[in-house]
Amino acid sequence: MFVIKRLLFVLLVVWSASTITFFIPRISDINPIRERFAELARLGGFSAGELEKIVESYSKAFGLDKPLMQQYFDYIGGVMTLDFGVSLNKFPKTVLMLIAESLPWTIGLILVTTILSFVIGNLVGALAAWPLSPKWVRGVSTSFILFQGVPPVLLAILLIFFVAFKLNILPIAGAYSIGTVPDFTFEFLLDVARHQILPGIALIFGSLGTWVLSMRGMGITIQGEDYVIFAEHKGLSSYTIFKDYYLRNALLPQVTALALALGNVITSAIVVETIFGLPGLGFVLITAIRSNDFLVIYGIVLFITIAVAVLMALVELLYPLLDPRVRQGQE
Amino acid sequence: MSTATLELKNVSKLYRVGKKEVHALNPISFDLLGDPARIITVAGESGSGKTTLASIMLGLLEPTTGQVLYEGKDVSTLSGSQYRDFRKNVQAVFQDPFAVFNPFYQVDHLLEVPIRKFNPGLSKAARRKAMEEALEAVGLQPSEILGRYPHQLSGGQRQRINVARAIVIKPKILVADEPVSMVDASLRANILEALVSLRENHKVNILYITHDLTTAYHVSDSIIVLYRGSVMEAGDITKVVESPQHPYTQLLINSIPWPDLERKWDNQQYANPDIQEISGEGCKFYSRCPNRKPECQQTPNLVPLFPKHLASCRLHPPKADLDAHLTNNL
Amino acid sequence: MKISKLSIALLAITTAFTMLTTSLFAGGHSLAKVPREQTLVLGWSITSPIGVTNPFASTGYTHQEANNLMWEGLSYFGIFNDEEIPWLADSMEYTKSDYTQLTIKLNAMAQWSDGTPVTSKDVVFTFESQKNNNKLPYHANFKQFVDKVTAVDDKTVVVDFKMPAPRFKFQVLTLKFDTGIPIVPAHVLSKVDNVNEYEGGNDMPHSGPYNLVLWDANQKIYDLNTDWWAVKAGRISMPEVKRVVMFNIGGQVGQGMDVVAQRVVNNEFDATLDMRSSVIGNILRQNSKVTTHSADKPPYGYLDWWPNSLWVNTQLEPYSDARVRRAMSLLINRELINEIIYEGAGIATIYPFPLYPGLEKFANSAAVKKLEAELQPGLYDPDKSAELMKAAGFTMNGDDLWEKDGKTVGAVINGFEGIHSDIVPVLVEMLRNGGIDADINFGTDAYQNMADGKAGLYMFGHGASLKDPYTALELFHSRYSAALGTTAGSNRFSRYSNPEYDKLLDEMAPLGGDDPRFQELAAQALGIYWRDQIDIPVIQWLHRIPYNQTYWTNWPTIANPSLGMNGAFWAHTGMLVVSTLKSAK
Amino acid sequence: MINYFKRNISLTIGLGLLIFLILFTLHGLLTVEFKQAYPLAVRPKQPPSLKYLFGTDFFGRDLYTAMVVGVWQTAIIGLLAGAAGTIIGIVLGFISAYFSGLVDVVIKFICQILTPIPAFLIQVVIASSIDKRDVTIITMAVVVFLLSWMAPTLVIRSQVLSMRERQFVAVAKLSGMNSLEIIFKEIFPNLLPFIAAAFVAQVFQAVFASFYLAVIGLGPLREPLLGNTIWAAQSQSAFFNGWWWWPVGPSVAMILILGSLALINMGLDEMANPRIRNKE
Repeated sequence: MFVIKRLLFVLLVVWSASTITFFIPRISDINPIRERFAELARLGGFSAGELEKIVESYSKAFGLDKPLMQQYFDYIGGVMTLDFGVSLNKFPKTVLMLIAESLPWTIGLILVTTILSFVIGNLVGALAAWPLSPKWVRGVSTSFILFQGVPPVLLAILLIFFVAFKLNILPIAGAYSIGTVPDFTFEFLLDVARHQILPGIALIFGSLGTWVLSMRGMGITIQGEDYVIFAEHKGLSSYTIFKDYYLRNALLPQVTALALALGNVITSAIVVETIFGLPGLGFVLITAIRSNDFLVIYGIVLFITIAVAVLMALVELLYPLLDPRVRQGQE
Repeated sequence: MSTATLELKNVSKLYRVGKKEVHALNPISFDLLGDPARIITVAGESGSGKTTLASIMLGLLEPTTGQVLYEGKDVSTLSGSQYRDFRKNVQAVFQDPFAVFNPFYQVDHLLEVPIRKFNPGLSKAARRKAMEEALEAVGLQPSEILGRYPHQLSGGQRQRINVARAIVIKPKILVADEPVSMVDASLRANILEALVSLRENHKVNILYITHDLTTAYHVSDSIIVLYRGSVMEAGDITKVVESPQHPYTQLLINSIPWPDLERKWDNQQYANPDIQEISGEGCKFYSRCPNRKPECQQTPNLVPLFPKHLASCRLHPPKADLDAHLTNNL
Repeated sequence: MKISKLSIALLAITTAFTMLTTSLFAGGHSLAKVPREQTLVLGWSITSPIGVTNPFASTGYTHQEANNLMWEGLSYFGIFNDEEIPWLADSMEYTKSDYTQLTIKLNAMAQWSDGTPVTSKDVVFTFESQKNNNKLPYHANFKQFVDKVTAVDDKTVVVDFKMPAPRFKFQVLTLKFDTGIPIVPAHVLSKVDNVNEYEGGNDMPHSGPYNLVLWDANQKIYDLNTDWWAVKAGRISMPEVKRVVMFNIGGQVGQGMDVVAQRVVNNEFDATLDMRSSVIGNILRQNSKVTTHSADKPPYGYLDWWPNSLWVNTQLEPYSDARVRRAMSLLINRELINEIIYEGAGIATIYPFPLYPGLEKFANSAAVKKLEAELQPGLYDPDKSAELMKAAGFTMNGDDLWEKDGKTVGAVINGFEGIHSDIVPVLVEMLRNGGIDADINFGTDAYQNMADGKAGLYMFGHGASLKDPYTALELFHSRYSAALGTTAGSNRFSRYSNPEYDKLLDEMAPLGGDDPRFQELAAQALGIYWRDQIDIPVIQWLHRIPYNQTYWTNWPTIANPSLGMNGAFWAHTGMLVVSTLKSAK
Repeated sequence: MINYFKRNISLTIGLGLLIFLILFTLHGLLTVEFKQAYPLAVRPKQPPSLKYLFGTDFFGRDLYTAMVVGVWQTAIIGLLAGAAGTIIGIVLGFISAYFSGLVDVVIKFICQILTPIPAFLIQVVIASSIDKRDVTIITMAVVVFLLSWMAPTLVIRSQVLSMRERQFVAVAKLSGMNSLEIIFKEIFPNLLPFIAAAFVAQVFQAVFASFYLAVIGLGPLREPLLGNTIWAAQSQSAFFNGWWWWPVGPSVAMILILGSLALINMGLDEMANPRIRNKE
């Protein structure tokens, strides 16, 4: 019952997101197909006269000549079957194919950086709130909260300049070295990893502050809980209390925040990917925005929304397994 | 025949949690008469429905069935001056001496609002005077109290302000919901005394809600014992405490370490409360009762056993010639 | 589970997952290793769909993204030598003096990469497709001019025109810059149901020197076809570049060219797309191996065929008033533009065409010089501008902006972020300083606004004339003057209409460019262009391409014109640039 | 009061930073010539000096003036979007909690459904869909606000709901207050720290989002908004050309603004949630 409810909820989220993404672009009368052909014309190679006829015939092919509501229902129907349509820009590639090609890069970057920033951020946050940590540790770790004010995009720009330009110790951009042929060798993987370091750092530090802040708050709350006080009185070592009672209990609610944070991480990843020229979802999205490839824009926005909604639902479903208190409460 | 000041008619409360139904309060009827002023204890462990009963009487909670009548009129339909009259005359002292204070305001707020609302004509000085008098009546120094924020005062001080609030309003009926359970023992007598004097000097009827039979025995005239939403036993306080008829009341009284050395502290083993839950039909105490019998699986009625003494237990045959109405037995 | 163990486990799982998926999607290719000194690395923004190599594929194919290495034309044009370079065709001549018939003779050795010879069948198929398929880019030209295409024999094709077509051979059949058509293999495409949707893929038979061997989102890799017909036919010697890697520099935020520039400095790229003048100067300063078309001297590049004007919608109030257009032109300080944006190089222009040899001759002709002195098209004079605005009924309002009937001149300049983000902000400010309420729009709706005629001003090039001014001047013919509310074609944003002007153009149409009468008429038409300020010419367009000589030399420059082609590897002639590079070792 | 500031260090530092920024901007607004924030006003490409405190850019803007105007415009966007989001949040939150029943269910449901949708993506879609000629500071604020009112609504709603269960509300009722009085006189004052925190969080979000939009070139391009300046510096390859002062100034300003807001937010959190108060 609970599962079905969550599933319905995810469907509703997807429906509202797709409705929003469908209708917003219609408030302007940009014809993306014409824009695309105009760009080709600008690059040369098109004599202009027949452009409108070409645009017209393609509008028909993409169903843009149908009544708005008809388009809407077709679109919603497609979304529900993960059929986001075809790319105008990269026709005949489908949006789903584009997502599938770029997704591994994004997932790789986001997963690694999210986990690292989650682990580091929560540890630092816990130390900031832990009354037994030395004063300077608390001071230093609390100051990590300031990273909240540093947008990853700025970090990315600065890292490229100082680390890649000036020091020249890490690759400037790209997913792997020029001319390398992707295959499953150790060298290639090492090459990929080297290229992920700077974007990774930008993302990790960009999202660290939030974790430190919320963990610190959580930690202070937990300190007052009976079981921590009880553990103290039992005479357990402070390390054990920190790890098993304090950290563990404070961390659990943070897990729920993880899914929601994913939305923000993706936002940052999009811009960071673009700056570093990593061919992930964000790169594809920004390219699509720049070329008015609107089905790709919708597709990626929706895909990310679905991912976040599903992950949130999953976390909610799995949470009782992590926290015995909730498990009991539910039965 | 004077009208009852507050009359409960078949009042019950049912909570639905998902598919589960929880009877917080089974139908109960009784009146609180304006005169003579009395102190009635409602006793029971947590979850017995005491606080639900109090909330319903105060008009803070809608009953699922039945009616609460104030001076003969349904409380839920009152409006205008009638409502204000009800509000003024049916008041409460709550358990938690911190939660009743709005942390945003100085403690004066708690006393000032009812004065302004119920005596709209008073000047500022008169209001101040009323507050000071009430504070003094509960043994507080007004200068030490007024202008302070709640967190700057001790629990005992706050609870006495709480009582002072009742004094300021001078209601006809006061529901005191565990007024001393969160206060230092040394201050309890002080607060209870204040309550008793309200009855003595201002003719206030008090419904004293507690799980503590000792204090109940000291201050009240009669008692209602609740268990899981149902009345187990009721009647004159002395009769009930000294010769409890219902096994549950017996349990309660025997588990009190009475200072009386003659009495033995009964350590009788009671059945595990978890073994068998009877929902709906049957005696609520069935699963824990050491004397349970098959017929106990049918709900017993509250019946008179002695004058001013009722109980709902199938172990005792009712005395048909006695008045079965709860009010008349209190 | 312990927190630490949990996180380590999660990390390991993620890393493994990433690696697995990456390799899955990359698809386990294995290519022979080619050393860096035999590899040419080009930096370019690749937008076309992966795998689309078919020149007839509609939304995908573009010669600019290294597909010019696969597809060849009948002939090429070396702009700086002003000279035709015969290629698939040995010759291509008008065989009637009124330009109504053209005879094409193909090279006997020409063949597709699968061994099939290139024959007249392929040429006829290419031409017939353009004529009959309205989704192909030159459909309009073929429909307007071509009557019939006949294969006389295996290697000879005759094209009969409906009317004199003196520019058809050069404009449509010769590959140069971004125009002209490549010849496609009939034996492949005639079997395809819908040629517009056929991708082609890596293995499509083609005639050019390089085979596409790998294409992912990051890069396209081409390897040399050592069996290339052009070598055997003696057109060219065997190219030294064994492998071409076109690396996708992507559409970075703000089109961050500094990353690209730094990679040139680091010798990662051998050449890239063109740079801003400040950037190219810094590249040269930081790496002495890098050179440009004009060596290490400004303007560090060569003239492109795309001079940019501030196009004006001549039908929209208040731009319909020629005085307002002229007033705006008078506010443009072309000297200052040269100074702040182009480091002193003389880029600012008064012509709607590039000053290539033929056109420079025209611009320097006595008739044109006389008109220039008379009309002063390049004049910067705010006072005169103010006079004209007053004469047009405008008054200066409290914000120092011209106003008429309570409305300022809402002059939003629509431009393209990647190429115009240096010049447009400056133009906006120049107009504002003269009281025109100007602003910037680099949005993706810029083209739409131009085409729909919603806005008044657009920054855009004239991709037209190369040899004579006809095509540039013809852009303003009334036949293209779409009414407001209807859509204007590309390069037809002026919506200008003037019978006097049309008459001149109609008379010029059947004449060859070197005809004296043609020159006379062209000067008159240019005079009207200046007098009426049909648009406001601003700058010539330059290509400042860095040529890195660490691995490759013999780039086409002023000192070493090679075949006379421009150095853009993305132009149709880019194939010749790549094929003639010499190893630096 | 002073003692409280001593205890709540993050609030103190945050407010200090904010006051510094406000003074900087106010002083700037009174002394600079606005025209110098736009191109062709001063000698281009000059490094920081006494004459040009923060240097000048490629287009000939004085970057000190551009910074003053940029911070001011950023503040307008932040305050407008923040205030709009918070007010909507308060109104909907109170309506939801006060009327309960169907109204509450609907409002809560809409908020919950919209929450998982990554707002920035939608903002990008909106910003790239509206007619670019209409992009101004105000439209930026509107775009940013459109999808950011749910969080304050949910926070205020749940706070009102939990307040309503508090005993002092029951007491107020017994003391003769009616529902409206209870909401405004008893509940509302206690929500002030939450509202302040929600407001600061909203402003933070708005500044952040508008900054991102501007950095990717979706802002009002002529204005010297901080993000726009960075966008312009990036597109003219400022770092590569050695004009490091061009992007660094606005970056530092943005970090200071966001940092001060984050600190204030944390300080207010401590104020609103006494358990997080430093136990010293």
